This record gives sequence, C-alpha cells and structure tokens, in this order.
Amino acid sequence: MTTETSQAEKMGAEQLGLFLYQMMLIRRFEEKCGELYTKGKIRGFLHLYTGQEACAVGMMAALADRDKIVTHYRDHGHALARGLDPNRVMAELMGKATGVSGGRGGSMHLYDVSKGFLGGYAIVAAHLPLAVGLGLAATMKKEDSVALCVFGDGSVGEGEFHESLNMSVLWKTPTIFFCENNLYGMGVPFKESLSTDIPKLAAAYNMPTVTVDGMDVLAVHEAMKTAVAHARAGNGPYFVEAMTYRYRGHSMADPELYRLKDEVEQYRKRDCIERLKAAMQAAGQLDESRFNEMTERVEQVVNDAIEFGERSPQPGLETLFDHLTKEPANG
Amino acid sequence: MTTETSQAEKMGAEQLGLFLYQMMLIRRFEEKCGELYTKGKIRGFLHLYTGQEACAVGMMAALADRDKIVTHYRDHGHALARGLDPNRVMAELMGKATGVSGGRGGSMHLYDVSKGFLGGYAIVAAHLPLAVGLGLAATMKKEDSVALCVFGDGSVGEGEFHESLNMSVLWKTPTIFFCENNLYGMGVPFKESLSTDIPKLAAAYNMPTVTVDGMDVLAVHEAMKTAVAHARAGNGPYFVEAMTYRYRGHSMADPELYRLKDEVEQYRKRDCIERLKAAMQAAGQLDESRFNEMTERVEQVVNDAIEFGERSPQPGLETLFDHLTKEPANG
Amino acid sequence: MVEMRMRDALREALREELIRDERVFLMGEDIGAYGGSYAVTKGLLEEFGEERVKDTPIAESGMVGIGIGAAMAGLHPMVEMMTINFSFLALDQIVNSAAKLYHMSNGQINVPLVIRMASGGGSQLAATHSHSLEGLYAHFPGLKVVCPSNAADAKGLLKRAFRDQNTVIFIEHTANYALKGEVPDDPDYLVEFGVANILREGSDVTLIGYSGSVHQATRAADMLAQQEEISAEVIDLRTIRPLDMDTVIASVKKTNRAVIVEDDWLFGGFGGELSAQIMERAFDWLDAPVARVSCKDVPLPYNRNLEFAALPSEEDVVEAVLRMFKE
Amino acid sequence: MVEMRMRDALREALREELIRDERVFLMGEDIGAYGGSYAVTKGLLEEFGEERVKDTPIAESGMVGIGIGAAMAGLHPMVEMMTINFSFLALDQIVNSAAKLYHMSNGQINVPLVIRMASGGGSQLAATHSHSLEGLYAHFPGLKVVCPSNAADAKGLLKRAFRDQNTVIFIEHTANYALKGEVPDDPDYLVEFGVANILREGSDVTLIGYSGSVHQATRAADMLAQQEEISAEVIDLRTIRPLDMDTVIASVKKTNRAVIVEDDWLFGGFGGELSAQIMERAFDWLDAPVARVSCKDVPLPYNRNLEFAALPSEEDVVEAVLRMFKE
Ligand SMILES: Cc1ncc(C[n+]2csc(CCOP(=O)(O)OP(=O)(O)O)c2C)c(N)n1
Ligand SMILES: Cc1ncc(C[n+]2csc(CCOP(=O)(O)OP(=O)(O)O)c2C)c(N)n1
Ligand SMILES: [Mg+2]
Ligand SMILES: [Mg+2]
Repeated sequence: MTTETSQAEKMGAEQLGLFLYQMMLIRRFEEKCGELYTKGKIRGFLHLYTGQEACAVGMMAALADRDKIVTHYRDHGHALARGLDPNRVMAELMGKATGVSGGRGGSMHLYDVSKGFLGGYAIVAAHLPLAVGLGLAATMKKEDSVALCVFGDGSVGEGEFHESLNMSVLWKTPTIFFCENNLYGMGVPFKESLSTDIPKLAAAYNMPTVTVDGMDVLAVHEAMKTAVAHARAGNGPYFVEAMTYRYRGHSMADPELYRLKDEVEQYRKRDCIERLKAAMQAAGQLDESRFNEMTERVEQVVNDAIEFGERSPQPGLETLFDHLTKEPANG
Repeated sequence: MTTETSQAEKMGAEQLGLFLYQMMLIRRFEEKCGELYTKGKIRGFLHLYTGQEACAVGMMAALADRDKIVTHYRDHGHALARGLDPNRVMAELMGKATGVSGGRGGSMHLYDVSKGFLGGYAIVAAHLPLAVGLGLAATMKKEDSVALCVFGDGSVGEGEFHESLNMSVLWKTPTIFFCENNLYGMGVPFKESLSTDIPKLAAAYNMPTVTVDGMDVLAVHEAMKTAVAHARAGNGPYFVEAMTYRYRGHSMADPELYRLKDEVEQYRKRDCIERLKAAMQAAGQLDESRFNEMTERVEQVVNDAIEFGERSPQPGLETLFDHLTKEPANG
Repeated sequence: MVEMRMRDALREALREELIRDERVFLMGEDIGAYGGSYAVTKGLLEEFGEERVKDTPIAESGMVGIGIGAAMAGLHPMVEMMTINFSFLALDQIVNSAAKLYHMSNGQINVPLVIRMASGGGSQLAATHSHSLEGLYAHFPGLKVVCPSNAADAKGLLKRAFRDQNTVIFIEHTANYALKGEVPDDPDYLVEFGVANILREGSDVTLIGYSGSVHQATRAADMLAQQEEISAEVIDLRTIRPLDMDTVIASVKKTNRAVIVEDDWLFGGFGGELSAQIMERAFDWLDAPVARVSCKDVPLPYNRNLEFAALPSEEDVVEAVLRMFKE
Repeated sequence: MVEMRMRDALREALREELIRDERVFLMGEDIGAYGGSYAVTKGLLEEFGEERVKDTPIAESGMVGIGIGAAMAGLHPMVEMMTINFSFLALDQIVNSAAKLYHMSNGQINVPLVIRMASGGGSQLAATHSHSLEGLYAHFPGLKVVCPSNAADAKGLLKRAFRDQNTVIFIEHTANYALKGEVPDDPDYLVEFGVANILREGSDVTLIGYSGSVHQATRAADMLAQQEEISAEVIDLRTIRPLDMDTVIASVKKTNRAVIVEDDWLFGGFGGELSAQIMERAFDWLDAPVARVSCKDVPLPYNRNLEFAALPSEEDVVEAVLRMFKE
C-alpha cells in the first residue's frame, strides 16, 4: 500500500476523492441493478461490473472530452465513469424512453454521443476494428483526439483482435486497446483460451504494451495517462492489460460452476475501493465525515436514478419504426 | 553454395536427382499452363507457382503417405510434388471428367484423398483451421500422422490465422504451418500488410518457428524434417516461413503494376533449379547426360499430361447434381 | 416415454450419440465447466471428459473450421455456436468449406458435422442477440437445416443429425428449451429429415410454421376454433432443407388457404420461398393469396413492448386468417 | 454523354465523389498499386494519394469494421470487398454494426458507408468464387442494396450511395464491367434508390431482373418478340432494398404474367420475396403462377458446360414464359 499512499499524496485529495466517489457509485449502482434484475425490472442479459471499478474510473479520468470510447457489453461502469447521466443509464436498463438509447439498447448497448461514448458492443471483439476506424478518422481529420477500446480477456481469441491490432499499428492510429483481464471469458479461464500471455501477443505487433494492477485505480490511471499521451502525440496505438476480477457471475444467468467462492473472497481482499480508502486515510486525505457524505451522496444518486427510471414512460409503439435508416440523402 | 554442396554430398545423388526432377517438372508444367491459359484451354483464375518450386518439393519430401495436406489456390506445385498424377491434374485444369476433382474444382481446388491431398482452398486462410482440425483428429484417433497447411504471406492478415495458431498450440495439434512468403499478397508487399515479422508473430503464440531460404530445396527440406519430427512426436504445431518469390504475376490477370521487372530478374539469379543443378554438378552427382535425360522425361510427362487432358471427355450434364450431399444416412 | 424439457431431450441425444459412436465429440464456447449457456451440455464434461467435450476460445470461425477439419478426417464433431447471432462469424466456413467440399471434391470429401445454435427473439436481448436465420442457412446447397419445435422432435432430429454424412445446421429456439414433452427413451429413436408434421388437422386454412413459430400457429388455431369456428390445419416443417413441400401442398389443396408464420424478418425471408412454392404448385386451389406473418422489418429492440410489437403473435396470425375470409 | 464501360463509369463516380467531398476515402485489398482486381480503382491512388486510397491487409472483417468506425466519426468511406464471396467474413460487421447502430443508438449514430463488391458466376471461378448474394443483404433492415445492370445506372447509383447517410451495399456483376453504355458526365447526375427502370414496354408478360440477370431477361424478350410474337415488358429493379414494388405491380396488372430472373440460387432466394409480393398484391390479376428462373441448386462447378447448365439462360426464361401460355 505504501506506493499507493505516496502516489495518493502526490495526486491531491480532490482528484482522489473523485476516484473514490466514482468507484463507490458504480459499486452501488451495480448492486442495485442486481436487485432490480431479480425483481424483473431489468431484463435481458445483465453483466455486472463490481470488482472492476478501478479500471473504468482510472481509464476515463485520463481522457479528454473530445476523445471517443467504444466498449463491450459489460459497460455500466464505463458509462458512469465517463459521466453519463445515471438517471438515463438506469432508465435504459429499464427499457424506458428516457434511457440513453431510448430503451432500444438495454444494458449491453449504452450510447451517448454527446459524451463521445459510442457504445457498448455485445458481439465479442466486434468493436475493436471500430476503434481503429475512429482513430484513423481522427488522424485524417487532423484532430488530436484518441479512441479508447475496452474489451475483456476472452475477446483476445477472436480473429478481429488480430486484424485490428495489425492495422492499427500499420496505420499508426491513435487507438488505446484496454483489456480488462478478469481471468475468465464467461466460465473459461483465459489461460485455457489463449496459448500465450496477452501482452506478449500484443507486443508482437510492435505495439507498446503494459500490464497493470486493475484493482488499483491509481496504477490504472498512470498507465492510461502514458497510453493517451503516446497516442495523442501521433505515435500510434498503445495496449494496456489490467489484471482485475469480477465479483459476480458473468451474467445474471451464470450458475458459477467453474470457480470457487474462495477465489472470489481472495480478490475481495484486494478490493479497489477499500484500498483507495485506506490509502487516503493513511495520507490523511479522508476523514470519517467526508466518507459518510460520499456514501450518502452515492445512495442518493442511485436511488434518484431508480426513481427516475421507474417514473419514466415506456417508448410508444408508434416509435417502433423510428431510426431504421437516416433520411433524407444529402446533396 | 558451399553449404548446399556439402549438404548435397550428404544426401546422395538419388534423392537430389528426385528433387531436381520434381522442380523441373513443376516449372515446365506451370510454363505450359500459362500457354494453355492464353489459348483458352485453361480458364477461370490461374495462379502459377514458378519460382517457388523448392518449397513444394522440399516440404513434401519430408511427409509420410499417411500425412494430410491442405494448401491454398496456388496449388499445382504442391499437388505434383505430393505425387498426384500430372495427367489428372492437367485434366482438372482443363475441366475434364478425368480431372482430380472431376472438372468441378479447377486450378484452385485440386483434391486427391488417396494421396492425403485434401485440397487447394481459394478463400484466403480458410484452410488454416481445417489443418488444426485434421491434426486434432489425428491425436484423438491416436494416429501419428501430421497435418501440413500451406499458405502465403498475405494470409497472415486474416483473423483465422490468429484463431488457428492459438487453438493449435492450446490443443497441441500436430499441425505444420508452412508460410510461403513470396513478398506479395497480390500486389501488396507483405511489409505493408503486416505490422511485424511473420516469425515474430508466430513465436508469440509459443510455437517453435523457423525462417528458411525458400529457394533452396535442401534448406526447406531440412526445416520441414525438423518440423515434422516435432509434430509427429506429439510436441504440437511448428511454424515454417520460407522466403521465396513468384516469377509470374499473382494470377494470369495480373498487370504487375506494383513491381519492377528488375526485381524479378534479381530473384531469377537465385533460381532454385539452377542452384541445385550447380550444387550437384559441383559434387559430381549430375552429369550432362543425366540432366538431359531428366529434361526429356519432364517434357514427355508434361506433353502426355496435356494430351491426356485434351483427349479426356467433358463431364456429362447429367452429372450436374452429383455429390450435392452424401446419402444415405448411416445407421 | 419420459417427460422432459427440450433442453434435456437435446442433452439426452448428445449423451446417447457420444456413447453410441466414438467418432462423436463436442466443441464450443463454455459447453464444459460452465455447462453450456443454455445448459444443454450440462454434466457431459464430467461424464465424457475433456477429450470429447472441449471448451474452445471465443473464435467462431476457427472453431467451425476445426470441426470441419476433424470431420474430414473421419470424426463426427458437434460444434455449439452458442447462439445463431455469432454464426455470422463462421458463415464463410459453413458455406464455402462445409457445404461445398463434397461437390467440389467430386465426392471425395464429405463433412459429417453438426452445428448447433440457439436462435430467436423474445428474451429482450436486443438487436444483436435476437436473430432467427433459419432461412439464411437453407439458401445454401450442400447444407441441411433442422429446426425442431418440441422435445421429442429435438431428440430424434439431433440423433438423426449424427447419422447424416453431411453438415447439419441444427437450430434451437430459446423459447423452446423449457417446453416439456413426452420423449421416447429408445436409443434408436430417430426423426427423419424432410418429413413435416401435421400437428393438427383442419379444413379451412393451413398454418405453416417451424421452430418457435409453430407455437404461435398452434395458439392461433385454438383461437380460430374457439372464437371464429374456423378449422385450421397446423404444419410443423421440422426441417426446412430438405423441405417437405408435398405435405404442405396436399394440405393447401384441401384447405385452399395458407398462412406462413415465422420469427424471422419478412422481407427476403424464408416465408417468401414457401409462399412462392405454394403458388407454383397449388395456384388453382388457392382461394386467397398466401399470407405471411413474420417479424416486423426492424432490428429487435430491447424494450419489451417494442420487442413484442415487432415479433409475430398468435393475434397477428388470427388477423391474417380473418382477412382472407373477408376478402 | 460519353460512351464508356461500366467499370469506367464506376471509376468516374469514385473520382467525382473524391473531388466533391473530402470526407470520402477508399479502402480495400489491392485497390491501390494493383489498380483493383477489376480495375475499377485504377489510377485513383496516383491521383488522390495514399491518404484517400488505402490498400488494406487481407482482413475483410477488420476492414469493414474500420470503415464503420471512420463513418461513425463523420467520414464517408468506401470499402471495396473485392468480391462478394469474401463478404461472408465481414457479415457480422455489416449486419450487427453497420445496419443496426442507427436503430440501437436511438438515432444517435448513423453509418454512412459504401461497401462495393463484385458478384456473379459465369467466369469459371468455381464454387467458392461465383456467388450472387444480393438477396442475402436485402434481408437485413438498416441496409440499402444496390445492383446496377449498366454503366449509366452504375455511375448514378454509386454517386447517390455517397449521398446516403446509411450503409449501402453496392453489388457489381462481373459480367457487367465490360458492358459499354452512354453515361452522363454531369457531376450532379444521380440515380435515385427505390426506382425500378422499365427497360422495354410489353403487354403479355413481365420479366423482372436485377444486376446481371437483367440481360438474360432482355435477350429473352428479344427472342419472345422475334420467335413467338410475345410482347414482354422488362423491369430492372436497380435497387432491391429499397424495392420499387409499385412499378412491378403496375406492370403485372397490365400483363397478368410475371417471370423473375436471377443469378442466385432459387431456394430461399430473393425471387421468392418478389413472387410472394406479386401474389399478395396482384393475385386477382394473375393468369398463371409467377415463375422463377434462377441458378440451379448446386455450387457452381468450374467446368464451363456444367457452369452454364447451372446458370439461368435466356432460353430458360423463354421456356418459362411459353410454359405459362401453354397452361
Ligand atoms: C462473437 C461472440 N461470441 C460469443 C459471445 C457470447 N459471449 C458473451 S460475453 C462472452 C465472454 C467474453 O469474455 P471477456 O471478453 O473476457 O469479457 P468479460 O465478460 O470477462 O468482461 C461470450 C463468450 C458473444 N457475445 N459474441
Ligand atoms: C478471404 C479472401 N480475401 C481475398 C481474396 C482474394 N485473394 C486471392 S489471393 C490473394 C492474395 C493472397 O496472397 P498470399 O497469401 O501471399 O498468397 P500468394 O498469392 O502470394 O501465393 C487475395 C487477396 C480471397 N481469395 N479470399
Ligand atoms: Mg473476462
Ligand atoms: Mg504472397
């Protein structure tokens, strides 16, 4: 913890408080989603993010407003850390008209273009080439924005991983490949689905690569700052592997036959929230009252979101055929 | 050449003579195919193998009869080196009923199951996973056969390259990935289509990898013997990159706008046939008369093949619906 | 006869085939320790071991290609595609390798492979995860396409698929997994391909479905009988390639009216083929144009109301039938 | 008006759009130094440079995905798929990303992307390289599918595709590339989507084609006029999604007979959709069931005789028409 403490001091209470708050918000938001799912208020596939909060919070803090993000279906944490309105995210999970995707996308497909949040993608690895294209466009348009692509360890097995990394390096696109390695793709340990280490493979494309503790928000943030600076400076893509762990099953349907409760407990001991909290307290940057404030604020925000979602209307049936294609043609 | 000479001595005139003969046969066969194409006797896409003969001859000599082979559409050389009947190969190119594929496959789709030659594949990289499956089956059936998969440098860009290498190493399949790196994928130099070196990438999957001079039949043969021994012993897949060059365009339709005639001339100076010939002569293993014999035999075999093809009947229209599905169901 | 869910009937079929034929083995994403995302393969890893129940990386194209290669070498693999939505990624292997090798090799190489995939909407999985693409696969010569609607057929057809010497696309509607039915326990119980099943006899109109849509058709037939005194014959195609058109035509020549029900999109869907063939073979018997009841022409939305508005319902079928009688 | 081949008309369209709109750029395998495998992009690298004419690795899925990403960011890419046979590998990106993003994002993200692909048989390229899959793409809501039959339409439709705000699948039959025709040189010349073209008027039967099959239909119309004194109306659909059914229905209500001609396989093909819609909308006007003339139900063989026996010919069309008049 000493490194975290010293880093904590460097960084200043302001930003650390924000990190802590965001991680707590995501944690609580996800716990509530789990409850709402069992109540049938959220349906379809639901993939919770608890345990991985440090990844989302650490990565998003390193981005600028003009940057673009694509992620996978386990996307609530990324959306909230990027600053999407929790009310509209919750409304989306409930399939309401006020949701960020108008109730059409659901948990796996959150979009908010105003925030550069270009979507959660439910086809594994399908968004990797999209992130290369977003980066390519930035270069061609002479913008200095970067494209962040978040995916899991299991996605590395797909052919598009290979095609995307190769073209990204070939064309020097400002793309950051952020792999959330939570050790499993559904129930398969990544060591059984990949013949090598992820960074070793990524490095083979001649891409700078780093592995960080994905349950240490400061470590994630540092790595992302380096990655973003590299890409923004026109040096091409950068690969970050964050070692993390999901506390819940793959989705709400997961019987979790493939892992031992004990393993989960081991990782909970390294919980990202507890660690930052301890580091801040050790550095004298967090007293009891401030922490309690945060807890209350989180509770408030999540409850408001649920209430907003509940109160919001269903999309009207007359909207079924909306947004099928964008018309008219221009020019 | 001295290494070749010394190797040549080791090997003995018998085998060397066979290598030289096979390379000469493929060279002549391909030259004739080019002529027949301009005469309209061969149609569709035709990809000639001239320049790369050392690869086919060197690799096939390292295989046993029980081994299986899948290759790409530039497959005449592999077929002839594996011992397919030149008459039936030529008949196939002419679309005749006597062809190895009954006239249905043409140049890109040669098959002879009796020789373990399971086809030329015209969808780039599509046969890589097939070779993993063939290897997997060998292991499951407790056979000690290996599966050879031949493909070009351009195929490395496809996602299936990645998926196949990964699963092959994961499951330790006796698969030999043989990449004929002739520097171009159609008109694109492989350095412009791959962000790294092929062996560097292959090695990243934790697969043993070697690069050899693909215009030196002895070097290719040596590398393949090692690869086959490795795979047959149950140690899993092996990757061979052979640096070679095609003298003709990608296909008969290629205007060759992307390379200079001069480059072709440079490579012709390293011609695989000339080099082996010189080495054998230096080692006193080839005299003028033996060489002339070979030349005549080659001429004879190729002319016979053409005559056989010309004489052979077209498949009857009543066969159009043959072999759509294999019936009946068993059991 | 034992009563079980379609999910369990499928598992029984896999078990029996694994026992019957040592060439059979299973590959797929999370079919092992996880038990299969729809629990069809649950327990098979424990019973048959890693050699014959293989978890794969997430790599659909490679996985199917490996299955093809193993089949070429004389094994009889089953590849579970998890869901049909991911099968786009393997389509080249299915169409260009599995379906064509036997023809292109002039009969030298056949590909005995079973590819199972879960299909269908209705679970609020949204646009990328709710496809019904039976018709897409049926378009390609060299393939066989099976889509059972109930537990007994599911078992008999899946066992039959492992007797076939070609690649069989075996499509399971997720809404059918939990449906219970009486299933024969005879290990030699097979359901032949290309034999449609007349689920109920009727005289006024023929309702044609497959996979999930058979159930909208059946419920519609009930409503028509009770509320409208219209007697509907219901046909479950069971396999759509090979397709048992004779049974359909015989029925339409009796009822003079036909409604096709399918979960897939209408435009360019398989219903068009059925409709066209009925016209081609029973034109003079038709009292009204053949009607098609299918998914509305939109990607399926997550919202429950919108999704159900898009999917074909028994009410839609009844409406289509009544329109025929009005005209 | 200038006379040119369809290949050159397509190149002209690309040139004009590259000049008109800086957001337009081209990506694809061998579209640069090689000049494009069908020479459509020849010279464009030299004229517009590597930034805007990009050779890609052989990676169809990645290439299309990159095009989608660039389109999401406000550019208007054209991805050349070389041939439709390789597009299976990119189908997931086309269907699950390009076609659905606008709907799933509730109108926030549209994907202005043009995907060009060469299609069709008849060149003895054998089973893996001879697909006609226009109908497969037309099945997916969110896409537009364009399939010109001549040089002028090719130019006007391709230019129109770059004005569209959605993903356009632009399919070019290889047999049409060398066809010459008068092409407007007006840089604002556009051909609207969803407007079929009546190539010749007729009174006895309506022949419907698209892409390559328009030419079998036209030649059949000549033969019918000369040998049988049958007056055939020939309709070129030009785009099949959107589909101009009104023009087709109006024609059939006049001729009372229809024959659909397509290069794709008949079973589960787009012809079924056309046939079904004609029945649904013109049932009482039909003197005979709508006929379909398509590719025989086999993978296309390399051998010339077999390939031509499999492909639909003008003779097949004439036969189908005569059968209608006999019955
Ligand atoms: C192409 C494709 N194949 C399979 C699936 C089913 N699936 C959904 S998530 C998942 C596991 C992905 O694991 P990983 O990438 O590690 O992400 P994680 O869920 O661990 O965050 C699978 C197999 C899918 N959605 N898309
Ligand atoms: C999936 C796919 N994409 C594109 C093509 C068109 N194509 C045929 S050969 C080829 C180049 C392959 O180059 P390489 O693998 O180096 O083999 P070489 O021709 O050099 O022997 C291409 C792009 C194809 N056949 N399949
Ligand atoms: Mg994971
Ligand atoms: Mg090459």
